[in-house]
Amino acid sequence: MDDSVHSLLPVWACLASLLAVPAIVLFRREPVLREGATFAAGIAKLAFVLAMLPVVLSGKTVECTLVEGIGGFAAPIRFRVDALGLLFALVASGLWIVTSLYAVGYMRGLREHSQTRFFAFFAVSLSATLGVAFAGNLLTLYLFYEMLSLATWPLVAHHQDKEARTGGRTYLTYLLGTSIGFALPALVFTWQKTGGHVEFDSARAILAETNLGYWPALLLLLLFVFGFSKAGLMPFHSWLPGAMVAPTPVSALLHAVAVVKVGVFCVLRVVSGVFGVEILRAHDLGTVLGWIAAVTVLVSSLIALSQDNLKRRLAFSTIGQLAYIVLGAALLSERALTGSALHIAAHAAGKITLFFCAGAIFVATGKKYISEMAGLGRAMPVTFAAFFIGSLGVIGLPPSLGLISKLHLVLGAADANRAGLLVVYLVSTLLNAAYFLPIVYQAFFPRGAAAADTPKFSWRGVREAPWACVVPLSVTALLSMGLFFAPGVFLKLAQAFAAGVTP
Amino acid sequence: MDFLRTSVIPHFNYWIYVILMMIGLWAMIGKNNLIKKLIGMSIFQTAIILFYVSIGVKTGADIPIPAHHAHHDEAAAGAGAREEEDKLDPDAFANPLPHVLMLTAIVVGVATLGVALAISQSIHKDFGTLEEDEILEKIKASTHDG
Amino acid sequence: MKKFALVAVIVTGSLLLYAVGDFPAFGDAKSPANAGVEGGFSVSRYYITETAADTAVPNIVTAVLADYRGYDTFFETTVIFIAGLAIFAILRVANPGAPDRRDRPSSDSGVEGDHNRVIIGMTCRLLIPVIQLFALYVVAHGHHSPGGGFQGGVMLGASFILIAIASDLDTALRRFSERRYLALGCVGILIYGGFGLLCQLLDRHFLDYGVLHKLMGVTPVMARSHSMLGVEIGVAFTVTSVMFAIYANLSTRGELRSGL
Amino acid sequence: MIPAFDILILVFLVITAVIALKVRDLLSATMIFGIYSFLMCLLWAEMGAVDVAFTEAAVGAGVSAVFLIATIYNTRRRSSD
Amino acid sequence: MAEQLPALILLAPLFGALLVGLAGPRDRRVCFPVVLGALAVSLCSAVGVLVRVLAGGPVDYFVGGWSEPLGIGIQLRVDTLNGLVLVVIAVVFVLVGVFSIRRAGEENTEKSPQYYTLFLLLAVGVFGMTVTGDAFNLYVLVEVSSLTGYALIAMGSSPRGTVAAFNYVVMGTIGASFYLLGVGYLYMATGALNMAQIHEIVATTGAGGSRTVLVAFILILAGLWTKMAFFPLHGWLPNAYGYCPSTSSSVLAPLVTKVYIYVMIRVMLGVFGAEWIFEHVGWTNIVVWLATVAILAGSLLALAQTEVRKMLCYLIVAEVGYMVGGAWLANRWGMAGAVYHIVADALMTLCLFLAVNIIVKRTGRLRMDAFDGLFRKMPLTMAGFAVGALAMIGIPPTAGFFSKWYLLRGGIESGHFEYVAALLLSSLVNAVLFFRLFERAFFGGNPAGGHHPDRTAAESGPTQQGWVGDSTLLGGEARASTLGPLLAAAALVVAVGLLNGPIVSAILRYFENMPVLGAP
Repeated sequence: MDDSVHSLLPVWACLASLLAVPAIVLFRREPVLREGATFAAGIAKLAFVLAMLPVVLSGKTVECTLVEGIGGFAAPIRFRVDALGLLFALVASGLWIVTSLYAVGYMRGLREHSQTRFFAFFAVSLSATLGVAFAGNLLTLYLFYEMLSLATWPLVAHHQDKEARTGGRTYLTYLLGTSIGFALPALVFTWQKTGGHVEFDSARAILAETNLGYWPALLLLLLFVFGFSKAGLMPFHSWLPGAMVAPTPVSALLHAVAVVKVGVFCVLRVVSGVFGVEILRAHDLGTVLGWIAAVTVLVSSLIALSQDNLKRRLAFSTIGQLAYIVLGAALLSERALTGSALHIAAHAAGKITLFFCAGAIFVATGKKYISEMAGLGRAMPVTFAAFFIGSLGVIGLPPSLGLISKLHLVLGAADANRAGLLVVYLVSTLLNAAYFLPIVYQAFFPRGAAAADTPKFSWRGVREAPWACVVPLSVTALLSMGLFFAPGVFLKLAQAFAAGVTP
Repeated sequence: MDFLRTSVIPHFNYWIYVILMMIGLWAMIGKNNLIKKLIGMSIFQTAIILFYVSIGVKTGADIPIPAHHAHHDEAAAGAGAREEEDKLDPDAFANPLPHVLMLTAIVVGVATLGVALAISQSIHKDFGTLEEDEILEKIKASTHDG
Repeated sequence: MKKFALVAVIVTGSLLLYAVGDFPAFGDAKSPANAGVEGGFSVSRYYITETAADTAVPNIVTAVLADYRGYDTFFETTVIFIAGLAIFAILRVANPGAPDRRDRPSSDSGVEGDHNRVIIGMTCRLLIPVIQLFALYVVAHGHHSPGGGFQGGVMLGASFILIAIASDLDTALRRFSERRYLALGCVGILIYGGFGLLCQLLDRHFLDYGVLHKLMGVTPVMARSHSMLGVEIGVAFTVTSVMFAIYANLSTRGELRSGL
Repeated sequence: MIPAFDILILVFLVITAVIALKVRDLLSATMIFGIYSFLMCLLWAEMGAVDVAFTEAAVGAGVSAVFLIATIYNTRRRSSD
Repeated sequence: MAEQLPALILLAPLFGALLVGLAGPRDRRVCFPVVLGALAVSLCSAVGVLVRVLAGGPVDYFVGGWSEPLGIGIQLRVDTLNGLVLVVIAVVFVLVGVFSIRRAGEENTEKSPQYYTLFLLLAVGVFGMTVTGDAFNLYVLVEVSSLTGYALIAMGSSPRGTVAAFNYVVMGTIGASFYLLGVGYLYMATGALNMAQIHEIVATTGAGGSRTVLVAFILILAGLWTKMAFFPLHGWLPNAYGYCPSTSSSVLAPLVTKVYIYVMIRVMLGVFGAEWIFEHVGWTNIVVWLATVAILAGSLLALAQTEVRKMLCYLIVAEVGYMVGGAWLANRWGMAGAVYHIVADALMTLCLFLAVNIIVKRTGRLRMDAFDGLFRKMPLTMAGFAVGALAMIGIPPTAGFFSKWYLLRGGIESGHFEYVAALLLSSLVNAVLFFRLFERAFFGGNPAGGHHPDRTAAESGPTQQGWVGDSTLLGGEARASTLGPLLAAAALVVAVGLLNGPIVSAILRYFENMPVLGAP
């Protein structure tokens, strides 16, 4: 962790998609070129991120200072790429390419309006996401966090109808409200306490010396955790189901990968980089955070069970899974932290597949409700197969990366001697299975009245979504499965992160 | 009575200035007619001038034009006057500084009055009245219509 | 509103009276304002004792007004100019329709009957030259007696107002047209500022008249005295024209046509 | 101590100020305000502020009153308060 | 020549005004070059002075050459504090000057030379208020700027605007007179008018303990608060700025209140002294509470408005609360935040007012529906507006974020959590306000709206795809002369945000010798 490499790579990785925006706007009359620009940027971005991989794997960090000493004091706008950041960046930039392909299929399939705006803001959002991933201090983190909120708002409210506007309003109200109302004061307070040293690890060191009392520390922690409400911890979760009015590619990438993961990523950063395991253990703050997360896990899973709208069910499932990650962080053991970091990747791969499937079903049949989907598996076998694999990943069953991450989390809970939280994990896994598997089962093996309507399976009866939708969802499903067998890079990054922050 | 002798009488000027100023202020805020408000404004401003002039008063002092009384013809004599003027007793002449300041204030007052009168004529052109309550009513009516 | 006014008045009044008890006695020559704090340096004492030596002007008020604090007076003149300009900007209508006097209640008029007009006209005819002459005297003699550019200017302006009242505005405007008074207002400040600028061109600070002795061929002290006269004339120009401009616009609602 | 003459003027000042604001006829109010200004100018002259007094005489009692009258002539003479 | 710079800042517009006044009525074409030339000279002088100040400390200028003994003449003094403010004022004037190139002619057809004269004289007034080192001279310049302000608001206004102008005159006169009275009290207690001298006397002699000085302070403060529209003395502002001609509101709204904030800080630090105020008087708590109330009231009243310009006016009221509160937090962070916020707020208010004035003019509507679908029709104008709005909300990296940042720091350091909470709440309210407009701008004006999966191919062809509906990218845009200043202002908002480091450290250096504000 000590030695760092100075390089402009993080900046380029972050800018790649931003630079594509003018090209996207310029080619607004040439859809092919426009989407070409998107893909080019995506590939460039992934390449930049990958270029940093060897450095980070060798235990170093990549650093780059953009604006020296903002405020004239100690906190410049600075990028610092460590294992956790790179892991997240890798997930986000990798999945962006796939999602772009999917978006092309989805948007064209539905003949959506304002596609240029859509792709432009999509690119901006990705820049902001990587900015968060690479942020070297709290200020930079906050800057890109806000940028992400604003850049995704036009995407959420894309449909421009009443429902979309309401969703958009809820979205902004929650995100901006909490970030300005909670995170900003927490940030200023930290700045105050540390005398301007909000670089992640130095902040931790200084905060440890200042010896915060229990209540101030608790307050600060809660301000941060609820302030970064993209993490969807209850009671600040309801923006997420509301935001499901967005077109599915947006839901897929932003609400399974970028936006919500930025939330938990920020929480992980705060827990590991600002407070540090020692302080949290000393004050026993992990328990508080853990139980907040545990309640979120259970409640959201129960709500998910009762949802008939597929995307809403996925949304509540996401809330639960995010809380898993926060819960892992709250356990404060090395293995739990590894599991948390790894679950970012695992859940991303699984959930994006599920969203892709939901979108593909909608494109192909216009159906949104689970009750309408009985027997659909015979018409869309690929999609539902992928849905099944995705569910496995989210539930944590083999063969999927989800199993590995959940295993780490559960073992971490055992390490930390927290039987109660361990039980939460187990119960919620059962609930996950209960709200996902019936969908697949019903799709392939309908019962009752639906069974009568469903024709027998035949290849001619297959009515899949356009190939641009089906290919991405197959890719992500395979990815989720493949990572079970070769979790190498992600696991190493997660372990490196966890080892770095636990004593 | 004692209060009157010890604190009001020695400062009678100041008491009156406060009273005049409050009369002016009351008219500016509370009067309904715009012209009355402006008369109040003038009273308000002259009260402040009275205050300033009162500061500069020295009992038994002369007006601040020394040569006017002492040496009419030598006034312009520059260096010649210098030696004599050195002996001037500063306590024998009223403090000129407040007077200078108040000349400026009077000018500002009349300028403000002029502008305010112009605006009130303009209001009269638009609303046909100079009573504040009637103007407000007409504004309210026009916003309801439009 | 009245209640609010009452509250404001009571609060402010009691605040002001609260301080009155602390004031130095009325007419005290040793009060801080008149003699400085605890015997320290006093600006006003300096003016009384040093004006003659510094500027050779007997009227201390004029000296302070036009020289020591000439910067204030410069802007005071600007304020007057702004007022004239503002009233022009607010009220002046360029192309007034047909003169419509019906809406004016005639009983409000200060002028009654034609026979009065003759008397008033004759009186003014006699009075106005005297007033104007006296006004010029006031401007010029401000060094030695109360008066100066401002007072003289007001009187000069009043004399034109008197012409307008005695006959009508058109008569006055024939003598002092709109174009002329607007320009003259500028010129007055230009004269004042010109003195200041001249000093700057001679590498001194703004309004540092002493340096003008190079141009005037007198001692620096006398150069100050003379410059003050020049400056007062500038003030008089502006004040004269603005006073008349304000009256002309106010009395005719900006139509500049046979008003009051 | 303040001379009795001053006290007299000061009292009259308050009276004229109140009347000027109380009279409903605006033209009369202006006239009374002119008297107020004139008293003020007397007071200042008596206090040794000759320049100020001179200016007030020219401005307060003279030009200001004329401006007010010009406006009243163009608007309305009566006021409701 | 370098020595003349402090005077040149205001003399250039003054002589420019006279030139316009003389030559303008004969030939209108003279006006604009003269205005711009004079303001450019001001800007260059202001920058020059600031550079000199930063290099070699405060610059003094004695009008009339009366430097010895101190106090007999009038002193102009430029230090870091007002050097900064001067530059900002000059920038705003130059931008609004360019903005008004054609607008002034349109809105005041007959009187554009007079308009330009008044415009330049307003510049004289605010520059003069900023550079002066004399308490009474400040009053004269307050009147210069106020009278021009009254005229700019009343000329060519709607009937409501005229009524507002009258109220403004009355309130403005009350404010200025209170200030004048306060100076009189100070003069009575100290016998001096020069700010530095008064400061010395208040700090070193017994005069500081007298009731007279205390009342003087209250009066001056009350006067300035009236002038800066500090709640509840704000009544004149919203209507006056909401209904006046667009060119006038563009320059008055960003500058006037901010200059009075500067004057308040100058009076606090330069006349009474920080020690006297925070240790002897020590009403920090009361004033910060007042500021808190002002912020909340301004924000909530803004929320209740239906007209965009009036909404912005109430936001100004809230922002005034920010700055007054910041200056009264009694520590250097709050003070630095307030000063930095003067700079930031001037620029972002300028940005918003320019944009809204363009939009109101284009659409002819004053209400929120003016914004319907504007991102499509006027993308550049809306981009400028968006930058200003984000700065108002406080999104990094705009200047608005950093000013709020320092103010928050100050609030937390001094333990005024009510102020901190109000600041955050007002940010949220701003977010609601502006996103209401963004939403309209993004999605409005499309009554059918909605999601059309079944839209025919023809409809969703390439012409529908771009976010620009017209055949050219900037088809619906405003003129370059109005758009240029707006975009420049937007760029400055971001630039000042990014450069907050050097700016704030310069301001903090200025407070170094004021131990009461906390050690560096």
